[in-house]
Amino acid sequence: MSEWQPKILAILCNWCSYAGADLAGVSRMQYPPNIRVVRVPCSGRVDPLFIMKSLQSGFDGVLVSGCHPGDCHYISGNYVARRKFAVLKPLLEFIGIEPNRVQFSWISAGEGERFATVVTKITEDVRKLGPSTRLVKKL
Amino acid sequence: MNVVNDLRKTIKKLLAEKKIDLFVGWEKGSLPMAATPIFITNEDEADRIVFDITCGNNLSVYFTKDKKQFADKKVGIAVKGCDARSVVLNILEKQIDRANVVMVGVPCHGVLDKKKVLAKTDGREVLELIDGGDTVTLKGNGYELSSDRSEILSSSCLSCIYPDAQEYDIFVGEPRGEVPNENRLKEIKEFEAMSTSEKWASTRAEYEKCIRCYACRNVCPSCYCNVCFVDQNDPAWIGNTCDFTDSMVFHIIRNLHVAGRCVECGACERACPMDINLLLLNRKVAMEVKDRFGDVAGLDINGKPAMVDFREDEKQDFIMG
Amino acid sequence: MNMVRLDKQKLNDFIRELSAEYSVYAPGKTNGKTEFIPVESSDEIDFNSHVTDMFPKGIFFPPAEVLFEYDEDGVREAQTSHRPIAVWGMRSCDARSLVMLDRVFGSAIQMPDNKNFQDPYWKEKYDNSLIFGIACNEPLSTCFCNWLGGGPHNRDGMDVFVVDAGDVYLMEPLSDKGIEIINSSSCLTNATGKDEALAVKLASDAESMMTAPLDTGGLGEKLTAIYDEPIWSEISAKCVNCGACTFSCPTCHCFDVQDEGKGKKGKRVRIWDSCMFPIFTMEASGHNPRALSSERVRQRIMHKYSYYPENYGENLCTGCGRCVMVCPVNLDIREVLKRIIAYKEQVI
Amino acid sequence: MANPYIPLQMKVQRIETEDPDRTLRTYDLTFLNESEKEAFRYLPGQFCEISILGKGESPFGIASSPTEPDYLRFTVNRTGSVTNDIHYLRNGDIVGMRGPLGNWYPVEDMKGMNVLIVGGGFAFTTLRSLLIYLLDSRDDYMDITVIYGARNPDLFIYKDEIATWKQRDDIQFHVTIDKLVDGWTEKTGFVPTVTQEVAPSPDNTMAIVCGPPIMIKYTLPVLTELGFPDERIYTSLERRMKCGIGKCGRCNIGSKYICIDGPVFSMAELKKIPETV
Repeated sequence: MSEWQPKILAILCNWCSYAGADLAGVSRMQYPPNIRVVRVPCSGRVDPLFIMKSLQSGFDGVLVSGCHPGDCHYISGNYVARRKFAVLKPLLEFIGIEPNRVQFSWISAGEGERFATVVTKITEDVRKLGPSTRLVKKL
Repeated sequence: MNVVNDLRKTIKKLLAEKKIDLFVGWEKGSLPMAATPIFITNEDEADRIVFDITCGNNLSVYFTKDKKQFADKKVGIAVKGCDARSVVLNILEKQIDRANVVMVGVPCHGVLDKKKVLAKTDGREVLELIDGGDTVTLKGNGYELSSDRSEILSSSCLSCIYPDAQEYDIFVGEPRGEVPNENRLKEIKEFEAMSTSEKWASTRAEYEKCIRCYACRNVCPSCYCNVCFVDQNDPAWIGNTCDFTDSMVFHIIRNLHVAGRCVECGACERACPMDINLLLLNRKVAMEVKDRFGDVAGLDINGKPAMVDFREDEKQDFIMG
Repeated sequence: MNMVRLDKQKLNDFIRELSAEYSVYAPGKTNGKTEFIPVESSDEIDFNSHVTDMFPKGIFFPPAEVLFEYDEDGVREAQTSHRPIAVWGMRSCDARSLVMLDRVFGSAIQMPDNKNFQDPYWKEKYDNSLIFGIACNEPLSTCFCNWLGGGPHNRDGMDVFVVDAGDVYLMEPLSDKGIEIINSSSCLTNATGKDEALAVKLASDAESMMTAPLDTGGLGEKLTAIYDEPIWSEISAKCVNCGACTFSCPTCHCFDVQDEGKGKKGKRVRIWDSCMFPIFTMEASGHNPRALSSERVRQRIMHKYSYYPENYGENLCTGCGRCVMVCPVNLDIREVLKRIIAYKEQVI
Repeated sequence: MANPYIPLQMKVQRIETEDPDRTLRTYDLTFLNESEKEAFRYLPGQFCEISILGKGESPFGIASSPTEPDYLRFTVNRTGSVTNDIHYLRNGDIVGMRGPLGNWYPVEDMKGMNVLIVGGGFAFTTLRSLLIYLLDSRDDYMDITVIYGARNPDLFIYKDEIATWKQRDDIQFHVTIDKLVDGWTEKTGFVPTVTQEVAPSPDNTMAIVCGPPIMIKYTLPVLTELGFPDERIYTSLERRMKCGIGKCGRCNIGSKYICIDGPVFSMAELKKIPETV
């Protein structure tokens, strides 16, 4: 059997982070192939339920990324998102979900390199943690 | 007893002067450990009102439940500190019109937690409970014992700093003022000190008990969505079986839905038939909300619930570097 | 058959004997709550429990039960290799509740086209079970079994009736299965006349401890008569429509069926449901025949004290008092019944 | 004893879209297994639970007649999560089916009698089954009158068949729409009103009513007014349903369960039930 590879869901906002990922691609930057991308209009669209659902369905990690504060296409979407994440992350850590499973970042459309770095980092973080087990629903 | 008498007089007066159509308070319940909600429309019934250690229900729940039975009525309501915050929160969220509610504050010295009482009596049935202030007397078949009030109080009361209504129209009795409570976060800090695996083991042991009766959701004044996310079936976000991960996700998301809106009244924890320590997570979230955004739910009637608000320069230590 | 004695010292041996053939369940403590748990020795039994906090019905009708599994190859019955179940220490109210549930799940509903529907999952477990009931010597203040045709020493639904008589258990087999197990056990001795007299005394003592019964005769007709009256919104005013009462009730048996699957593999599961929830009757079109809280509370009361008795001749309530204990707003079903009986019909 | 919770597997043989909005589709299902087909016996008015594995199951009235042995027909309105998935089915797909469930229209009692069929919208399914059944032994029955209403001409189901029925001289077939639209030459008006107009004779007549609740509610009094006794008015009811076999406890009206005591009830039976239809 081949070696276990982390499977990470990346939820990216359309205007910045997704474009950042695009830039990383056209610039032929190397980053681990462990992410599966879901594009959302804005990081404010990300319901914490999406994150929980991903963990439940077996993703080893979740990355949510939006525009830098101040740069939101919808003016304030990422500010509201930030409050949600600011509460969600400590709560998950509090109940005993490994801190690095769920991570948040801001990546602009021009930051292809940063995108590659962030993906590399979360992949390595999750690889260190090993396969996710705690919230995974077994059928 | 004076408080109860004054409360009854106040209600009679409000009803007599037609300032309210209906008053929501507590009356003696059928069990010694539980007062029960009562809706009063005529003055004579006011004498059934009680207020003591058994009055745990957060009555503002009746403003928001699906029946909306208070619609278009002027309602008087007896409020402890936490209940008042619930009412304020519901006012901020446009569920209640401030002009239609008369808040009658009562000085709260905490309400009991049935499971703590039963731990005191070794599970023996309590047939009579006498609220003597600092000590509470418990009587049953072949025993009588007294307990320090603090030993049987609900965990929400032990961590309470606002026992009085901060927003009220009438206050009956002496307000207690803010209670400095240094040990308020002790339980949370202790929990946080554990390793990730220990935390998980502990969380899992608690939440595995959940039978998904939704008593926690239904007694919560902040939970009033027309269709709760667990009840949606297209898409069905969460499985309805007693699968642990489903229950856990339900509770995590419920916690987030009441983030910045939870007044830590503890109604959920007292309602839980499985004795899950639900409030621990709520309090952790409330602590984060206070630390990060400086907000306490339902305290400021001119405020804005934390999760629909933001400041540009907030701490964002959790964002990847 | 006459009573036999089981020395309490020998209970463990007796449980072991039973374990040879049966999975033995008895009241035990998990996470501070008493419920029926599988036991292998008497040490695990919680003797102080009165009515267990939770679900005696769960042994035979689990909170979540797989109806079938499916994959690419089709649909398969879930693998069930249950050993027969023996239950030690089931209170009179709970044993009676099984009889009530058996009428719904176990008895054949004869359809006009000669099909009959029995619940195979219930039958497999219940039909092969052995129930050791235990008499209540000290009923609780929340108990009202005597209102509903039961009593602290009622024997309905038991294979063996057991009385706790101090140092010994007095046992009286009531069914063929019960007689067989009593005859085959080496832990038992014959009871004396004194023992039997003690059992009778304990029964009458227990009964005298109960609150005076409410006459529930004619309740069904009364409920039908007041079906459309405003009393229901008064009764339901403080109900917050959680499911604590229905989930803790030994006779509530409504269930929901849900599929859980991923890709081509999955299972269909039945789970406890509650008529207190609005979605219980919510139709896909958005129409809900029981949209109001008062309608749902009425359904619960009607089902227990009118509909079920109409179909099966007995109330669907054993008076165990669990719903009284767990209700977060102290909506006491005894108060509700008293109120209904005292209610004067309004002529409309 | 067969496990009543386990669905049989059936194959989608034919799909037909009934209306321009494509919310109503008719499915013909065939058994995969010949012996299951042989064992499946039903009468008009009964229903089946159709399963989409992983999604759930929903009850549907059988629209085919026992006299059409080659397939089972169901017409599905796309409203909820299961019906939505049913609408994604293609020819050759496999679905689960449990049934037949429930009771049926009193076809034996109708012999030698006139029959009045009153239907509305896409609830015409089991009425189609009944009508085909009656027509296939036409000599056993006397006059057959059908009143079928829909909101607009597009929302009739089985339009081709309606056209052929209308041409037959051994049945009277009235169609009506709620509000007149251009080009409509038939009756206009709500079903209860049209029933009043048509005024079928109650003498030796059995009335079968099936449609949306609001139609049933207003049609039953019309029939009573026309002189139909309660024992000769039958209607088919619906509630949210899960198990279909009288166990899960949600489809009750009063002490009766729609799934086992119904779905077909006589007006006389309904009058004894406190819960209103």
